[in-house]
Amino acid sequence: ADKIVMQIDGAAAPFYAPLYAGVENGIFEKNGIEVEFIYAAAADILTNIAAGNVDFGFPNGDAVVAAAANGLPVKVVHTTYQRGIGALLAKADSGITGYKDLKGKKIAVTSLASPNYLQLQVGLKLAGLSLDDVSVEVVQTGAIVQSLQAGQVDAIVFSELRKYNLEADGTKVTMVLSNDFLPSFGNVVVTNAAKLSENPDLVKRFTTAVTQSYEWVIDGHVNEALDIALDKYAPTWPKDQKGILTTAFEQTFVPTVWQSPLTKEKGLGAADVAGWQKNADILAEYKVIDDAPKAEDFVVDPSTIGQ
Amino acid sequence: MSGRFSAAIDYTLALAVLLFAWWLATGPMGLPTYLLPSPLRTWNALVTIALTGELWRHLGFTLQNIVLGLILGCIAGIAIAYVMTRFPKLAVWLDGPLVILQTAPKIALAPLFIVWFGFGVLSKIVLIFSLVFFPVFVGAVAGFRALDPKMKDLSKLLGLSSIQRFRQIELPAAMPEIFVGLKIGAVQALVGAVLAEWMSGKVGLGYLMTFASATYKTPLLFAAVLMTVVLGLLLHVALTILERRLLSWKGAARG
Amino acid sequence: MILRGIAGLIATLVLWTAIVFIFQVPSYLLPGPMEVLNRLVFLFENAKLLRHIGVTLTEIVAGFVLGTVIGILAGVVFARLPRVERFATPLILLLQTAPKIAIAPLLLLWLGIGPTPKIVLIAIVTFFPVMSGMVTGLRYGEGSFRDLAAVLKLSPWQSFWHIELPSALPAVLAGMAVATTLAMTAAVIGELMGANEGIGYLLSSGQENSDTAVVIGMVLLLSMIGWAFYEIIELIRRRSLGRFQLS
Amino acid sequence: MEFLVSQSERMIDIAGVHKTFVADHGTVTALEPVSITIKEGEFISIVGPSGCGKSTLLRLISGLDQASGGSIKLDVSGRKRPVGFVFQEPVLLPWKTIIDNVRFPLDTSGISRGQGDKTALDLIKMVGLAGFEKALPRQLSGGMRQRAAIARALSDDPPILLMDEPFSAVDLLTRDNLNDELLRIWQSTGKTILLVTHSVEEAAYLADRVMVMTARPGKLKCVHNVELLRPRGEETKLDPAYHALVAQLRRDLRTPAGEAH
Amino acid sequence: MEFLVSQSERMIDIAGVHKTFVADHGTVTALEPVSITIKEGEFISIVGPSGCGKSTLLRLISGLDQASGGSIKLDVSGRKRPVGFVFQEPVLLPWKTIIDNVRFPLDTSGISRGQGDKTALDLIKMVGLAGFEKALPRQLSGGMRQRAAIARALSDDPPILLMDEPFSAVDLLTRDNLNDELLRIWQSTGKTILLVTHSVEEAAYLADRVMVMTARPGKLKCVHNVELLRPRGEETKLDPAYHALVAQLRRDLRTPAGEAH
Ligand SMILES: Nc1ncnc2c1ncn2[C@@H]1O[C@H](COP(=O)(O)OP(=O)(O)OP(=O)(O)O)[C@@H](O)[C@H]1O
Ligand SMILES: Nc1ncnc2c1ncn2[C@@H]1O[C@H](COP(=O)(O)OP(=O)(O)OP(=O)(O)O)[C@@H](O)[C@H]1O
Ligand SMILES: [Mg+2]
Ligand SMILES: [Mg+2]
Repeated sequence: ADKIVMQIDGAAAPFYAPLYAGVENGIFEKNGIEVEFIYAAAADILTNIAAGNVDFGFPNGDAVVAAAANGLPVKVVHTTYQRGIGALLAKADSGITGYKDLKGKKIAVTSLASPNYLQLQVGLKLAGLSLDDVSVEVVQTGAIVQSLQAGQVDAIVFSELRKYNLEADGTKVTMVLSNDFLPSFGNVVVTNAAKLSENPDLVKRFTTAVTQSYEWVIDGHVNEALDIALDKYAPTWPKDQKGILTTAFEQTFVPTVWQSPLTKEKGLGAADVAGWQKNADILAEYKVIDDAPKAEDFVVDPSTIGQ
Repeated sequence: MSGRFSAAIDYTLALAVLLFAWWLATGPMGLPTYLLPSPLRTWNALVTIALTGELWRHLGFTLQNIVLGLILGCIAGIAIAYVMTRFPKLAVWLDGPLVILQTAPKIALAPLFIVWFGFGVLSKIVLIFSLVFFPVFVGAVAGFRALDPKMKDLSKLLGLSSIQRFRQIELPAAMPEIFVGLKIGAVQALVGAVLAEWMSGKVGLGYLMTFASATYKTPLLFAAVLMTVVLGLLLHVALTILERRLLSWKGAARG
Repeated sequence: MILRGIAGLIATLVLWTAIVFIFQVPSYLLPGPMEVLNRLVFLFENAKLLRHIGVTLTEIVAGFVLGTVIGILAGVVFARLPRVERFATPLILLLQTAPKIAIAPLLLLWLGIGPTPKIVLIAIVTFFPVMSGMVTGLRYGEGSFRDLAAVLKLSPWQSFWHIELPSALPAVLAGMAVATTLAMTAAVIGELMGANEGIGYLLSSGQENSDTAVVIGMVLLLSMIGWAFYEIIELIRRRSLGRFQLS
Repeated sequence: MEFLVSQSERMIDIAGVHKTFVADHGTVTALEPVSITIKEGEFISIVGPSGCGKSTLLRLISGLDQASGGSIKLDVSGRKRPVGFVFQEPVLLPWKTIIDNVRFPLDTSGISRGQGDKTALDLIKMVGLAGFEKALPRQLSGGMRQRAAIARALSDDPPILLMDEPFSAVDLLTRDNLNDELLRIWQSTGKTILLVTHSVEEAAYLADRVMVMTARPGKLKCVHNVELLRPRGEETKLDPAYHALVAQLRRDLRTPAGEAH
Repeated sequence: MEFLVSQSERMIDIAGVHKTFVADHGTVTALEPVSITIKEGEFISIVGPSGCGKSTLLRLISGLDQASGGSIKLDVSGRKRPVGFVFQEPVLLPWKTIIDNVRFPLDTSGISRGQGDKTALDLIKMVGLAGFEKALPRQLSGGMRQRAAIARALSDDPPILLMDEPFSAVDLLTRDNLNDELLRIWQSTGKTILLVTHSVEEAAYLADRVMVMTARPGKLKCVHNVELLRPRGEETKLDPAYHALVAQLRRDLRTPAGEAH
């Protein structure tokens, strides 16, 4: 079997359960692949992919667009998350129900270069507000959720997944999904452009294994997959949160994140090239990147690999 | 003085060699820009932000934090080291917590510093302070401990007051070791300032780095890295000159 | 020393509990000692905590020893040849001040994933304080010992072993004490660059999950390792005190 | 052997003082019980073989070390700094110039800088270091450092002066000069002086009484009264009584320990 | 003034050697040009006022310092360690015991531990430190430390021995004993010895020639041949020629610098 390294965004979490279950159930092995997971920040993953330090990455989609715009030779080979998982989160008792309520409030994002910040700007604009109406704080990943909990900020624009952490901690939150007004993509499989052209067979086998892994979970194995993830891969995660996670998987991830009308038609990981292009255009419009890259240059539909 | 002059030559020469190696890696060896931008691209990025004035805003902010944290860390490091060597009984109780606090990796605690001390400059100064304190403290403890017993005899004999004893005998005698701590502390202050800005904030060289890194503006990232290195070098040179002046009585061996 | 250790531990726990209790700190900001202990027990039972500790400990020991040895040797060279020191200073400061995360992809590129880049990173941060201590110990040490070495025409190795190392020992030990704290930080950074085991890995997963108790627990474990290193260095210092204290 | 002195005159009262060091290589009795009463204004010389406890005795009197037993009383009511000490090795602050070192006791007792400088410069001239005021200790020769230390001990005019082989590293001529300067200062200020020396001539020339000690275990062998006329000078050295005393001291030092003379 | 010696006998050839120190407080001429040729196996004493450049001269000969001008040639073909040096202050390694300090030159020249111990113990006994083999330097008295340093300098039997006031801190009896031991060693090994001392008696008693130096600027005033019989001993001290030389040296030292005698 080919030994490959896959670098995943952030840290081991039960949200990556399908990949872990795929390994445990021998799906990768069956495709002739032996996989090792390591973890890092999204920007580092893309640099590592470009440099050839790792074989595959699983970063956030926005990071890939920015990387492509800056000429990194990276290719999305499996649009695993069909929509973005960025979201505005506020405590339920704050009275904030949407962007319109943010006037005069304090909002945290992880970076002025982050997609969160872009989502905030677009969200405010659609609600008839602008950055001048709010005050923005920059807080890193390791502290942003606590800053909301501690009341240091009124709202954060961050990942939808944090809703589950907060609820597990007993904090009721209001959430506005950014994807509703700003299409983007969550975790996607990325590889090096050269690797794709030199060894399409390996990439094909890998994306196939990813697809099969997610299919197994979608096919009614949420419970087993979560057990595998919680037992063997994300053991720091409190076990008593399995209920919340099961709900999240069944009500959100399976129906709306991993699957979309497009995947019904072309299979899991299908490339919504138009969606990617729109995402890139908006990033350019808001000056997160200088020029929008062409989506077909860095997004590949899994079905076309090796043909 | 010819010594200082030749030191400047050596530093310049070394920087030239580094620059050449850098150029070699990016030019002939062909490391791509997203891994290591060429010196020229980095220089251009630097000039661009210098001309827009953005650079000076970031640099000024970082420098201000560094200096503030360094001074506070130094004073506290020397003071607590002194108290602990003077009152060894106290050390039994203070040593443990101090070491535990110190060996706790600040990079892991940095996010928590923000929720503990707020978004403002306080959390940054606390972080820098916590990084500077320990090297200076350890250096000063070593210095105060190494005091020649004959000097102790002298101060006892002259019935010096605590302040006289500290100012006139113990502090000057401990200076060489304190400087070791200070030089490490200066580097730590830099690391701390960048780390603090990485954790939160919208200004400073550290912020510039996260921004550049997240947007793959690698030349800008390395321009900011270059600025921190230059800051580090300047701090080091300043401390070395100060050390030379304060410790000239030692007649240190020179080349 | 046992007394010192216990006293320190008790003082820390009391202070910690008091802060949590008096200010009614919620656990997402600072969990109490018991809560952290519970999480550690949980990780021990479920997450092969000991294996992660073993991985990190190995990296730290390897990096620390490597950095210390190179630091001592470089210190000797620098103290003897100040020009070499001046020449090397920019590179050393570059390695020390350049944000490690900015050069992480380069380190991975040159050293691969696996433990090597982590060990190298720890060695880099350990090197500096040890080297500084050695240089200072030698440069400002007793001039008369240099005369003795010159009269006896000692070989470089002999004067290093018999004269320079013992005279510089207090300063080197101080450098090593500082290095322990830096090594802990470097271990974390190393494992943030890309890892799937180790204390830093568990820590980053705690951070990602906003699980403050795990973060504090891992910080505490690293503190304990650092503390153990510190006490070993203290032990060497005390052992050598009678012998090495200048009269 | 002990003097009977009126209470008010007693300056230093040493009763059964002894000192034992415990070290890895064994226990060393540095000083067996010593008793002696020293009057105010007395000049005492101490002679004895190397390692017999002379320095130890001075350190005990100064309070730098604690005796293993016995008592030492100094009648120096109210003086903040009762004793000046010239250590066996010159303990100069290496970061201070010679004048700063000599002025150091004055600086730290609140004397004005101007006044201090005057005193210090006079003393520096007296010990023959004029021109080296701004030198650092490491730039002086061994004997010059020793003289700087003597000047320092004299600068703040302590009532008791303990001197541990102060002139061992200086040449004959300088030594003679310094001997006479010391006598002059002693006579004009009425200090109580204890001086350790290996020169029996010096011991006899300077002192009112000479303490002779014997080696391991360190012990006070005898005390000689020096009945030579004051003030002393070149004539003293021609006095047969002086030579007789010197010869006697020499004999004392040559007789094996324990043997009474 | 200079000796004419056959080429093969010349051990140390000093020609126009001088030394100037530049310091913040001014330029100090430590040594004006000195020329002298010292024969193999000669015993030279050096006397002179404090600060006249005696230590400086020894340091130049040993190669520890560089002369500002002139040349020094040592005829020690092939010897790895031509000179032994007893510094003016005992430079003992504080972390080594006395025996380890004394054995240090042997340890670092590849002599076996057993052989080294034997030599070291003999020397320690000779300088009167038996029983203190395992003591650390700080546990010794000043004179004892000085004696340990003497033992160390003798341990590896160097052909040239430079001694800077080696006996200044020891008592008369010990000093006499050590003088005689030194003569014995010198006679049996044929060393070339240069010894700085402030004792004109010692200088005359030991040496073949005595160099007299004058103070600032340090200068070689004259060299006396000592025509006393060998081997020397108690009788030497009764020899009128010895006393005449001592008196002459005393006069030399008392005459102001520059004035020829
Ligand atoms: N490192 C130095 N820097 C400046 N001046 C120095 C230095 N070493 C010695 N001197 C000066 O050189 C002169 C001679 O010093 P040296 O030590 O040779 O004297 P010496 O004859 O050995 O005196 P002593 O009998 O007191 O030991 C002195 O005036 C001293 O101040
Ligand atoms: N700190 C110490 N620890 C152990 N032994 C000591 C210590 N200080 C002194 N001694 C011992 O006490 C004895 C007396 O020492 P002291 O210094 O008083 O002698 P001294 O008469 O001054 O000799 P010298 O003329 O050589 O200076 C010596 O045998 C010495 O070894
Ligand atoms: Mg003594
Ligand atoms: Mg000298």
